[in-house]
Amino acid sequence: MHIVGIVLMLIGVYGLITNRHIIKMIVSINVLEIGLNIFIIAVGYGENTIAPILTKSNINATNFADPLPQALVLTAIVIGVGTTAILLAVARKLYQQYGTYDLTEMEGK
Amino acid sequence: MSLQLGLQIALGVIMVVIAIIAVEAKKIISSVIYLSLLSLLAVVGFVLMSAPDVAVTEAVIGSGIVTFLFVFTLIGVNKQTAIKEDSINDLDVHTISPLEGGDIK
Amino acid sequence: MIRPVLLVVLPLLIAFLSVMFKKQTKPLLLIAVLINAVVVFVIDKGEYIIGNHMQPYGIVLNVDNYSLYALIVLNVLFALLVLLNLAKITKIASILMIALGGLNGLLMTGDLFNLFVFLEISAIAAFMIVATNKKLIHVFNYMIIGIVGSVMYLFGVILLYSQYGTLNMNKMAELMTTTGTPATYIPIIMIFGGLAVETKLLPFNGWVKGVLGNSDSLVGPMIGSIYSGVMLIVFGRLFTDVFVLNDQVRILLSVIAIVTLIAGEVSAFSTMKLREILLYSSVAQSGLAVLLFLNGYGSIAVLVVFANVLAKFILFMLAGVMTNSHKKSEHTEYEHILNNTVDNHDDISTLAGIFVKNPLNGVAFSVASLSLASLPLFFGFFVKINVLYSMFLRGDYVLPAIILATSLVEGAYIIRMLVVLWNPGKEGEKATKEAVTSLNYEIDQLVCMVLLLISLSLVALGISPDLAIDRADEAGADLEYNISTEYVELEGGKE
Amino acid sequence: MKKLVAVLLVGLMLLLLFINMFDGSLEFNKMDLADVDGNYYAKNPIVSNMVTSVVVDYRSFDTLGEVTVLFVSSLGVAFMLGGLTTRIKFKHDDSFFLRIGVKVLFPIIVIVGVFMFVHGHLTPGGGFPGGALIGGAMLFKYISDSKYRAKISAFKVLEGTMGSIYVLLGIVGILVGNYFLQNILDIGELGNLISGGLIPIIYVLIGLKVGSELTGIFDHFMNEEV
Repeated sequence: MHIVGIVLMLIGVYGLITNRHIIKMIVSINVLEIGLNIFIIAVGYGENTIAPILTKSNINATNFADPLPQALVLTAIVIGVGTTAILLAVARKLYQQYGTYDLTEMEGK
Repeated sequence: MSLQLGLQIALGVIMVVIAIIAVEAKKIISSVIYLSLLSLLAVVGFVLMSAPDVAVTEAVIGSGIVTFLFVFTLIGVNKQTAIKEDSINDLDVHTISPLEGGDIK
Repeated sequence: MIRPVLLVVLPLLIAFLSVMFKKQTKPLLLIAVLINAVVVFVIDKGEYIIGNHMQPYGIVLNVDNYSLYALIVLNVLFALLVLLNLAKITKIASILMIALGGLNGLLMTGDLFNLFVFLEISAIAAFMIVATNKKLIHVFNYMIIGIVGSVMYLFGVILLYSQYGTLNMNKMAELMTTTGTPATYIPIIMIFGGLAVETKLLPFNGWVKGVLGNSDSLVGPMIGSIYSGVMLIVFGRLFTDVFVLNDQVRILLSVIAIVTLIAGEVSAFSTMKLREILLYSSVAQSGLAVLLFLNGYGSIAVLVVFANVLAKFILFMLAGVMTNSHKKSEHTEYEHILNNTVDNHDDISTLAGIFVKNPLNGVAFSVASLSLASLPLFFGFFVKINVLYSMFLRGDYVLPAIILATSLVEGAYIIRMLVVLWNPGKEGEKATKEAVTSLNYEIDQLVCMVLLLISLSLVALGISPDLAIDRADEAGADLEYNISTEYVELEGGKE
Repeated sequence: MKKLVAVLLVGLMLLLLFINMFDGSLEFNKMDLADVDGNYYAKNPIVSNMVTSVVVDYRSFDTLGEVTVLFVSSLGVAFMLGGLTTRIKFKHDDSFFLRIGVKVLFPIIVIVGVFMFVHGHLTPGGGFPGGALIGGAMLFKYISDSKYRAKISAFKVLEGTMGSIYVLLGIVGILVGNYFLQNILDIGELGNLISGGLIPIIYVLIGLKVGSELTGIFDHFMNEEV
């Protein structure tokens, strides 16, 4: 799954480079962030690890998945939502001002 | 544990394909829908990688709230274009001051 | 009882409260800013653990000389900026409080992921502060590049975690021995790319022209001097204290810094717009500071950053005020409307001779820019001398050659700018009446006096720089990879 | 043309990645759990959900920063879209079934959200998904009837109090326990509801704060400029 994460990040970067449409660029940034989150979890995942929740049955198990990257991804997801909300608010204001979603047209005006 | 590995590989391939479609889609609506589908597949990926906490968060926030934000930005837009077509003496997007004349620098 | 963590937490607490009392956000902002400006002088150095968990497992804030002096400069300048622009701050008072908390957190944190979170807080706050000047395309570009930068930074941190197993800076510094194999130098390049956005290095400073190009007297000093100073100090902390760079990696990153330095100076020389000169010169100064940090001249780089922050604070504040000046003629209100829609007077030629009308601002502006051009008798001169001196000591002649060439170019465009602003018209004669521009701007006396005071401090530091140099020496001592130890203190060189 | 360049660039990066991956110089989880920092968190958890003990107790400063990020983004959205006042009118008018359906679903979703952040330290999920669920429930109310306006000022007060209580808990940690954000209450026996000292309390605060912030963001996104 490391490879999937990195490939998703590359697709996100590719989307950012080729698209001039604002909403498409925001979609590419979300793809980039989803790819990064999957890569972070893949770093903390061993071969046959189990969920890091202690229950009566696995009280003394040892093959837990690494809880640290999962805590980081929790924060990264919510930061992603925060930035996406602001990006979309700016995109909406840009549309009100320029009447189009295309960056090249906007720069022309 | 080849089932686990097999599932992950299959999921990975589907996610890469969905991501390419999301970035390349012509219409914005389909690109947003594919993004929320990708987010859903990410939830399945997190569950496979034994990260239930992250899966729940990504499910509620990733496919729930992010999709809503995109859809409502687009709905706000379609309404606006509808208004512009049917109103006749439509002022341009930002008001022109008397001194500036017609052309926009 | 006064803990450094309060510097981060008090502004956040007051910001959370300010949401409830909608009308009193501005006084709350004032309280938060003044508390921080006072508290910063009473905190004491040391490593502060958060939440009673031992060092590598809990988050730690290390406040040593290096970050303490940066904190003092940050909080004082932030308080000054807010006080000078109080009338302009209407809707973003809470966001400014969060920015203050985020910037303080950036300087103090000792944990790589915590640095990412504070990087994100200050970046989003910066997006909103910049969004006040209504040119949203540039804000959007700034956001996209900022978010991509912080994603690269997080990717680098996670790669480091997968190689070294820790997020704590001190433990990482011990574990990291070489960056030879790809597994070790790729994270360094990623983190360099992540920080390059805010420190305006070449591949990622596309946003600088748009954002600082039309900044007013609040956004300019905030992004141009305070944010860039904090980010350079954070860059220095990471790349000298925590990471160990191999020679190839060091050369590669130094090349990027050198290219930024040269590109910044050349493009500043080629433009005639006031704010563009300033923003390109600040890009060049960031390139210089990064170059010094990378090659181990830690304490000299701190001097360069400090001089740059002070000078840019004055320059961007005055540039913001000067560029939306308007004719003092009868139909000022139409002029004013026109002024808002059309790009305001940024070209030097339209502002020619404006200092003849308000000499006090002219003095402050000229002192700051001459210190930037590192002419003798100003603080910049001693910074440049020490840069060259410590490089010659190490027998390094390539870098000084580049730095001397770029400072020649820098001196040229600064002198040219000052001549046009002070004494337009033909060479040698006094500026004739019609050559001087008819534009003028209102600036209240307090701002004028404070800027004059800061510029006088630049002159005072120029005459007796030992105060600043001792502080920079102590700050540099905290950095692990720091070779510059001897300094030129008195006018006549070493005593 | 630009697409071709971009595809080439991405392809080159992928090629580099595979070369490094397969000659072993860039494997990602070189260190197994034993010698990674995460192992300490797994070995001595504070609550039965290790991720929660990391998020809220070991690295609680990150979560404070995290809550500030959401706070700034809701402030930013209010700052950007503040001017809009009237609700977006959909093309279709309110459907009867949706309104009744929401009347039934709303309490259930809120209860699930509250359950999620109250049991954050026992079961997966915590303050963030729980708060987002409450925000989602409010979203249903917005969708179901177009004249609905949530009492934004009440949510703002809730958001402000939750955030400041969280910070005050941190400062109390300094006064009582000599460290910022220290878990001063006793941990209690692993696994039952009242365990983990401050952790459940902090997660409830975060849940309510995230819920009210997201409602504020939804409210601004539902408006439009007429």
